Amino acid sequence: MVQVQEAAFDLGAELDSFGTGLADMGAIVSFTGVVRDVDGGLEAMEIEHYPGMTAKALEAIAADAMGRWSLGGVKIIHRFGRLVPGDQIMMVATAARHRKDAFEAAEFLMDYLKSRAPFWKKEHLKDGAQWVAARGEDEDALRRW
Amino acid sequence: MVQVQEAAFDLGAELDSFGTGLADMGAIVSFTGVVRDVDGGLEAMEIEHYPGMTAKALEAIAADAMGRWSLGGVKIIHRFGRLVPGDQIMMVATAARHRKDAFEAAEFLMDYLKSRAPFWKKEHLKDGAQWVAARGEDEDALRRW
Amino acid sequence: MDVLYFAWVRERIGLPKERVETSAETVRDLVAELVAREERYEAAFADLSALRVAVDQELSDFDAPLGDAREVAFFPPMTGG
Amino acid sequence: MDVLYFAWVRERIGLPKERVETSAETVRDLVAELVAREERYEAAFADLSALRVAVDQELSDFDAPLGDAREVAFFPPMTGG
Repeated sequence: MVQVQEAAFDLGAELDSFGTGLADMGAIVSFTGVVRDVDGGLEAMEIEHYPGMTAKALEAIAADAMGRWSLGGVKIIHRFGRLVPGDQIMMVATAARHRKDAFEAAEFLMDYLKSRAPFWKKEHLKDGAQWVAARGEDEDALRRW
Repeated sequence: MVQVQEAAFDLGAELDSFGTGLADMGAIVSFTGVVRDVDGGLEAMEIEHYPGMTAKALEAIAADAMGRWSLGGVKIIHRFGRLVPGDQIMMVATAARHRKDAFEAAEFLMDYLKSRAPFWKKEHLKDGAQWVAARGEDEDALRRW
Repeated sequence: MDVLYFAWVRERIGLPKERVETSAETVRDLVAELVAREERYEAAFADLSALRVAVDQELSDFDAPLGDAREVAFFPPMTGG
Repeated sequence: MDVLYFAWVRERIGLPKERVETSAETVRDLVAELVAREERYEAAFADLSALRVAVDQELSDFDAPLGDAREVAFFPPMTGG
């Protein structure tokens, strides 16, 4: 259900294996986060995490989603380490009978991942490095649920 | 941007090719619809469409989404013909800088696909065949947008 | 003009497409002409609220003028996705 | 107890983890003990509203009792996803 890893993942293969055996689930939603170089100066994105806590925190978020919506399954993969623009950082996938459940659960997972999973991003720019600040709107997004 | 086809599609390969060249888009959302056998008696799902109109209708829906949200791209694939439980019927994918745009646009595409694209489903059950009726809640879903 | 039928409308009428010579001014007038022909048309068009129409491959409504339309299609509410 | 630091908290304090002997009753008391030690702790803990804390790998708050906690971690607001 949850993978925390340094290695890249194959989104297509992950979604295929996720969908297999869920034939009574009509709706599968995925979200993929990609490192983006907004201002053109990003050399790398370093992702730090809290090894002892990360998998547990993600599993708790996944279990929370399973309890709130009628889902056939949830998958979360999150990478750590040094990534470059264009690299996939993470993915979530949800499977449900109805598309509304699959969409809402995927958005919920993302909102919680952003602000409640112990990851921190550091941008390595051409002219220095800086930690990415949490955004107020990400914290606000949790109030929906 | 839009494909209407009888053949199966490879979700992973489609998402990979969709994401390529969108490196400044941090958020990619996909929805995949799968034929489900809710009551255990479904032998096949036959999907009829209106060849002269289908691609145009899907392109109009995709263009509408591009106009309403800040998106880097939209992809729609919808199959027709005879499918069996577990087969993928269709997919949409959206790419955006921000996850909210990608999620909302994908939900919008699905809501419009359900009720405004010229496809009709016929269920072939063990004991006969029947056309799938449109659901009031699918029509209601359009009012959100 | 070409008149197309899909899904159960096609099945009730018994054909997917036909050529119709008409001077109907609106979709509704065209339906009335078809219904007057044969019982299978009457059966297909019995409840217009259960039907949708496209004029020249654009969703339209039953009061739309036909003008120079070359293609009119009748079908049940769509069930894509 | 083990005290862990992540992201810029780790960088300011200059280490990722240390063993701390303490009888602090709450997280806030533990922070006060650390701040009293050296300037780099004072710099790291200058604004508690900019920090988050986990006690035994569960998100917690600064007024939480430490009890028999074996691991306390300090870090900035998380930026996953």
